[in-house]
Amino acid sequence: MSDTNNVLEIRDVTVHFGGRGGLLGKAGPVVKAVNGVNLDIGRGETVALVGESGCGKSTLSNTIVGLQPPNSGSVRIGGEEVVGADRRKLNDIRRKVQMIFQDPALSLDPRSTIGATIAEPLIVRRIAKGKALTERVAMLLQQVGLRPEHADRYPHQFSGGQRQRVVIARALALEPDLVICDEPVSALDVSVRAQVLNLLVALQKRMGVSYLFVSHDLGVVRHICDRVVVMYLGRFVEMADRDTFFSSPKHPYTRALMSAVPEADPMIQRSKERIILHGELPSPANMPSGCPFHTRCPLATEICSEVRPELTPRPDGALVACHHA
Amino acid sequence: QTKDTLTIDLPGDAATLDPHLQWNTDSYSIYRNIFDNLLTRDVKGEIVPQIASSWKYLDDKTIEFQIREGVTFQDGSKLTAEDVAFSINRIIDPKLKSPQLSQFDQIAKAEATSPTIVKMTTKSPYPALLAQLVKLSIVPKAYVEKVGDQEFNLKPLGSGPYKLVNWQKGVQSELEAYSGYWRVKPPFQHVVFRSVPDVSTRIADLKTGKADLIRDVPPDQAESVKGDSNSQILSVPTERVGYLFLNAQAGATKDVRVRQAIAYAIDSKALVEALLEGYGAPVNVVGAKPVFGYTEKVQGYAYDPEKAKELIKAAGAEGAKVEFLTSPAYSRATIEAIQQMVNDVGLNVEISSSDQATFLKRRQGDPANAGGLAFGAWSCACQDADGIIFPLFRTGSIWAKYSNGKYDALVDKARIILDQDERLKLYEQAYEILREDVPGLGLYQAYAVYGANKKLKWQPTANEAMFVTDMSWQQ
Amino acid sequence: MEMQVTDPLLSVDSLTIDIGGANVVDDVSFSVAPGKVMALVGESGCGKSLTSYAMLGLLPPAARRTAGRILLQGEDLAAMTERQFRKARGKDISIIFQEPTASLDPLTTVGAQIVEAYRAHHGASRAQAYEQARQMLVDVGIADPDRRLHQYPFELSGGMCQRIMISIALICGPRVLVADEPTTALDVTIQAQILDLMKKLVADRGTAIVLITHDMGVVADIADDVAVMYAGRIAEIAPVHALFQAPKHPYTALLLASVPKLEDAPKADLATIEGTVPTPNEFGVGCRFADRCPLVTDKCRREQPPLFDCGGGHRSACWHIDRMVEICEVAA
Amino acid sequence: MVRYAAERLIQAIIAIFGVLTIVFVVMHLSGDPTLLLVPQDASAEMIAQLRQQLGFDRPIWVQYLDYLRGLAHFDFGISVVQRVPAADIVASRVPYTVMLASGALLVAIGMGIPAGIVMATRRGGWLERLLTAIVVTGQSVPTFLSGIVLIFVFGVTLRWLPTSGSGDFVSLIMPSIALGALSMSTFARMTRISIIDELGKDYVRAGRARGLSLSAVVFRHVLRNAAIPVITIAALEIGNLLAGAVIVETVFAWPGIGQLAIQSIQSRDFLVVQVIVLLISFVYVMTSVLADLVYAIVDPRIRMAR
Amino acid sequence: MNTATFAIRQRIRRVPLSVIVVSTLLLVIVLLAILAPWIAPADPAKQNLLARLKPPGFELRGITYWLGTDDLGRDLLSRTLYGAGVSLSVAILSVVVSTLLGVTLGMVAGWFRGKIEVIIMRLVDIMMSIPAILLAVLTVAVLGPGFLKLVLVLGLTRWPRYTRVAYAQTLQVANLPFIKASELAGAGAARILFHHILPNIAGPVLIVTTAEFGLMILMEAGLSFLGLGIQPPAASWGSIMSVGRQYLERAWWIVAFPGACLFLLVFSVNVLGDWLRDQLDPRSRSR
Ligand SMILES: Nc1ncnc2c1ncn2[C@@H]1O[C@H](COP(=O)(O)OP(=O)(O)OP(=O)(O)O)[C@@H](O)[C@H]1O
Ligand SMILES: Nc1ncnc2c1ncn2[C@@H]1O[C@H](COP(=O)(O)OP(=O)(O)OP(=O)(O)O)[C@@H](O)[C@H]1O
Ligand SMILES: [Mg+2]
Ligand SMILES: [Mg+2]
Repeated sequence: MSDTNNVLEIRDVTVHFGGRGGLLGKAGPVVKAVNGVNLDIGRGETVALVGESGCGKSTLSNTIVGLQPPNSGSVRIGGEEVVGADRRKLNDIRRKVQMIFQDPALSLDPRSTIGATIAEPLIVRRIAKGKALTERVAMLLQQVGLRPEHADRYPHQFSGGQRQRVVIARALALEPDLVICDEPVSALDVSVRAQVLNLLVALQKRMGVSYLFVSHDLGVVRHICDRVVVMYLGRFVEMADRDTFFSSPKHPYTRALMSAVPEADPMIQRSKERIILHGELPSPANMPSGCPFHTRCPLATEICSEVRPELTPRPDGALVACHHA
Repeated sequence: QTKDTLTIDLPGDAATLDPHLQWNTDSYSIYRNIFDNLLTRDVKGEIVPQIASSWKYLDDKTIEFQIREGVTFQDGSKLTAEDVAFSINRIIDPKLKSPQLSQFDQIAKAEATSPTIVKMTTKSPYPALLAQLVKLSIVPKAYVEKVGDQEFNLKPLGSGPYKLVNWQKGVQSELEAYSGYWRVKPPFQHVVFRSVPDVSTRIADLKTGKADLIRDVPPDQAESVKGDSNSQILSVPTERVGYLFLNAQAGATKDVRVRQAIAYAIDSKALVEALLEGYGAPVNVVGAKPVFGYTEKVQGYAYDPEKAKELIKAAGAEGAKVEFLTSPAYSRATIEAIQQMVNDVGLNVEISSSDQATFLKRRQGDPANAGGLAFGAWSCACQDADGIIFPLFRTGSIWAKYSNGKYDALVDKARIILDQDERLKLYEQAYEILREDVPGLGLYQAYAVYGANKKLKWQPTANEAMFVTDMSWQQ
Repeated sequence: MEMQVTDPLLSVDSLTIDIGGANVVDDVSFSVAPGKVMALVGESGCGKSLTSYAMLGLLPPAARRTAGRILLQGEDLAAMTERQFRKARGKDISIIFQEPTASLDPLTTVGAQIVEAYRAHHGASRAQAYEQARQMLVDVGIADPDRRLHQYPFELSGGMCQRIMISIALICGPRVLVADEPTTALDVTIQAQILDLMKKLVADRGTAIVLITHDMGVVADIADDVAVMYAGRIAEIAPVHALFQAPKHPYTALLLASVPKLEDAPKADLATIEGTVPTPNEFGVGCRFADRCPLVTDKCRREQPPLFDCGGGHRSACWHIDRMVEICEVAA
Repeated sequence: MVRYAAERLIQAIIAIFGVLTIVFVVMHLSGDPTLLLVPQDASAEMIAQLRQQLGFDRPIWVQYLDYLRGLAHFDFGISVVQRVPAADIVASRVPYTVMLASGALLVAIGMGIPAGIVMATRRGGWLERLLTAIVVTGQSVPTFLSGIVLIFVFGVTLRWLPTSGSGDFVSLIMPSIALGALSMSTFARMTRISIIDELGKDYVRAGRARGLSLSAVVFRHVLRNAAIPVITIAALEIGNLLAGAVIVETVFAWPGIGQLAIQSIQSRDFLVVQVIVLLISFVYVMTSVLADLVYAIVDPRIRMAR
Repeated sequence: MNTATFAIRQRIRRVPLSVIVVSTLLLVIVLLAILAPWIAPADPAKQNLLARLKPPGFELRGITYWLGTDDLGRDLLSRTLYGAGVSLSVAILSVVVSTLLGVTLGMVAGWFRGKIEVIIMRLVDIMMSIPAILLAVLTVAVLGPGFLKLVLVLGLTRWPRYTRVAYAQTLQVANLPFIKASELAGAGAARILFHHILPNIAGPVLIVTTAEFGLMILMEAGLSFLGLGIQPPAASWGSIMSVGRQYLERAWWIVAFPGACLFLLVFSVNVLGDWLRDQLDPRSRSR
């Protein structure tokens, strides 16, 4: 698996929250947000990370860029270790990796104009200054469908979607090797979404950027990704090439997901069969024994509640963690 | 009807009430009503008997005191010669670490030769002895030995007209009349001394009747007290002299012409009239009328700015920088007025104000660092020139930044002879030298100014003491 | 006409909102009947959220409603006293905000915020309210509700915060629900669950929903009517089937065309609309879409098109409804 | 929790130790009390003798070690000026200081915070203008002036309140106002700003959307969010009120430790100053620990981040 | 275009009337202070013991004392004018010293945490626990009085307040996602501190600064009251007032005029501070 050409190599990353006991002595339960995941992303590859809300996607993303130290495991970006790196090292590494945050409202400095925000990476990395900088900023704004005049505005003067575009522009400013996109387009309207997706794809084609693309929108995932990883309760339950994934989803959770994707056509959508998941939704603080999905799984048998299935390769190359699929 | 409680506002609380440990005005004002002293001064300033009923010199260095009988301490025990001898020996005992030791260090020892007689020997003939003994309070031997020094300080016991009933340190001392007092019946049953540092507040207290008597009213605030229908100003000329120190050993003032110029530059009459609003009297030397040795014969410097300018020019000291040391303890207005007067004749006076401790450290330290000018208000509470010009100008004394052998000889001599006329002459000569050399310049005799309720009858004295027994209340 | 069968629960009538002298929302009218879902779609920044704030009387200080009325159950909201309005908020009309994390007080547990919403309108005891809140969390699909109730917003994932917001909006069973992108942060299974919950509200209680979303799939799933907004104005408003089958405004058509489709090649360029939305101070006198419209003519630039009625409740603000065929070609 | 407390405690001890050392050194650099104790006519030898008796002639580090040795046995020494244990002197003033500080804090917080809230929520009204005038007055009148003006107005002219005095409630009123006025202004302004900051945030709108009135949102949510800077100020002001009362205590003849401190500094009563400094730093450190705890109570993010 | 120009552009928009008024006022005060030597009708140190404590409008030998005289017969108008310069420069310098020092240390402590945080915050504890008055007295005792020493004392005693405020605010702000975003963008500590944290904590800091501005004048006044402030014959508003308080009944004008000036100054600084703060907060600006 280990290939020097990989932009990102994640090994056995585990992130737990809490448990240490707060200041006032309330020792909360341990939230096992991410549990021993492995992932490689090659140069120019786009990997989608899909999964339920709260399954640990953002936590994993934060860990990759070094904002959230993992409890254990290793994260290498371009061959360099992120975990335990000192500030300077981290700063070097971050040149190669950028992140588009999930919540645009909070990830923009309310007291900086968006021009300043987008210009920041260019300034601190000494990539451009003066007129060139202004031009770069204007170009980036245009790339994400905003206008150069917007540079002087403050985040609160934008709508949610516009803010998200600013965040994207900032992430792309450095033309990084890897961009972690934490739901980059979910706040965008379809036409802008199309623009942004086109932009992401164009950048990839031009510069060989790799993406880790967190999304709920399987339509988008199918459009943009080379590989799909499904996460459930902090673990990867399925990992496959796009075509394999969409043509033959294997994990019961994946199948439920697929069936829940709404189609942009009322006729089809309203006549669609859906796999409805029943059963209790487990929480990462109170992890069920065995397969994390067994509480809701239509295929669950006894073994599922006892033995946790590992990711195992299937003939078509997919990796699936299920006893029955 | 008699008034039961008299309330007196002082600027501060007593630091200690052990009379052998402190000599600041506030402590003294309070404990002097608790203790009797060996000797005291009358209204005219004469030294008169108190615990000692009489005394006689056996020789130049030995003096015998007859101790008054029938005096009791406030616990009822009799005051004997033993107590007197104990008091004397106590204050000169280095173990007590009394800051007053220097005033009594000429005493070699004291012993009670009978229950009513104390014999005291001094190390050398010491004419100021009696004046110093005015400051010696008599403490009860048995009690002090029983409770120890520290406890005695907190719960003092004396033979005076009032006994301490409650001392809230830093707040107030409450005294109660001692019915067994030998001399008179104390006029008020209770006396409360309160500590009120700010003079404006003291005046407000007086006006609202919260205080009956307040100490230390600056002359220019007296107006405010006078304007109140219930209050009056009580004032008295004191032995305190306001003087200007001139450094004769360093800086621009090292040149005697500069010093003389400064002396000519100062219009002390204006100071007295304008700033003291009449609560002061001009003097011609560093001393005041109630002081033994004060003389009118020595000419003062008349205000003559032109002459001053000439002298400055002659000395080549135009625009010379002169540092004027001061501390918040001294009247700011006076200092500034002097500064202006001296600047007007061509010097450049810079005021440098620091707290009292630093002021003293510099003023008493190395001449080079002692500033060119400093203001002072001196009282030795002994009404003797020896207590003023000896410590101020005698070579080697901490205050002197001046040295003149002839002068030293005169004051040294005046110290040890007992013939008063002879001494007067010596001081006259000494003052003449001081006039010539101007290491210091007498500015005015200060008045003690008190604010009092209109009904309080009291004649304050030159030594600034506050004897409650001298006061009375008029309905 | 179908629309007149029941009185609308909420109607927005020529609403105009001004920010800094520009009409950011301009002459917007629509209404929702009980048990109906009105979807509001449109480019981001076109004024959807502002419209929703206006419906609750919570416009930001910079914004002013300069014209138009909003009627809630036939009553003019502007005529209500602040007290009446406050009573109505959360109970008669409630809202799910677009940015859930920012809309929760960071220092109060989410449980307390839900309970507060409930107790603002019900004289229930704290314990009862907690029980309600718990039930609500189960309904929105949050596991381990008892623990979650005692957590702070920063301890929850984005999607959970969104569901907390949904719980707050729904706990008092509002007659009208304004949902500003309620499912953007949710995975499709949960989204389906939430949509089911909404459908249930609509079916059981006759709640009227104004749903703001970018997800055409969601619109297709749940909406009865759709209003498409562009640059502060309504471009087209129609029953959902009609809109998807035969859009009558070029913007709608292009919008629908840019949804990634199954048959598209992966990573192929998606159809987009050239240009960007004009900023409010660039709004000209003519059609605001004119600069980006393939059908543009001089008339478009000169004159603002009114909403033409095309029958069947379908209305469109375009001078060239008859030329829509051309668009379909462009989009294809 | 325990570890955090222990850590803070150790740091606090080090800090207090630092304060004591600094003050000890600087005090001794600035001279000793001998000159102030002796009668003015004392000779140089007498001064030297008393200095030696009092032990101030020894090298500073010897005196320091000596002091520390005493401190180790909780012996704070005996004041050379008053000849009583320094700790007793300070202890007798503590109740007055506590009274005055509480009074002033009551004025400051009791008036400042409500004023700040009103000023933030009623922007532009006459009430805001009135409060602004009061706040600015509090900030621009020196205490030595406000004190004496209060005395003249309420004590001398109106005779409502005693002109000076200590220990009882009526005589506490004016000093509390004089001392608290400045802090009151600080609290009012800080509260106002923090609230205005918070009012612009989304959760306020969300709170109103769920049917809360603006004032309910302010009281239930905004105040908590606005609390951090106000708490910081409170912790600062408490220390300030203890030691900063010098002038007020002087003007009102209130025998607190502020007055004692300045007198002791001026008379170079080292040991008393040291006890005061010890006390103030202790209180200060305690309030700042307390402030940290309150931050943590108010803001769960800070709590969890520890 | 760099960050600064982005930020500064559009900064000055509609300036409210009150701000214009107070800025003018402030400007006038500053101008009067600077121009005092030229416009003051008399030498502020020139005494006339015959004209002590005279009321405003008093005339003597053709000289009119517009604001009356003090206890040494000096012209109060001239003294107030000259005093403005002293008070203002004490306040400005000490505020600048303590703000620069205090805010920087506070942000550093709050951002880096760990050891440096402990050191800085304990240093703050130490400085805060030494009563300012003690430090002032001792400084004067050891170094002697003087203008620069005064500024030094005030600056040194006040910085910890800024540190505490900046520290507490930094702790709060440092957790926000936009700070993380900028960290990711590669911004170094200095940039994050001064470009992102500083503007976002500026509100409370500005409050402290404006409050401290007036306070510094008052502190100097307090030191003057204790005799340790500006050395005469130079005067500050504080020292004029501390003299005047003795003559409240006899000569109210001595405190009244510098007092009024101080009120106006503090008021102006506050209004201006609030406005500046609003300028830093784009959200409230476009209101
Ligand atoms: N407080 C404000 N000050 C100035 N302009 C604002 C403010 N709030 C919104 N705007 C502007 O108003 C327009 C409409 O904003 P609104 O939030 O309603 O958009 P939206 O349709 O909800 O977009 P999105 O789908 O991205 O959320 C935008 O151009 C935005 O820039
Ligand atoms: N700072 C934190 N402290 C405690 N728990 C946390 C913290 N951050 C996240 N969690 C928990 O970790 C789990 C994973 O959260 P994460 O934000 O990674 O989810 P996510 O997959 O990004 O979800 P979403 O799609 O809703 O954004 C959740 O249960 C969340 O509550
Ligand atoms: Mg997330
Ligand atoms: Mg929106």
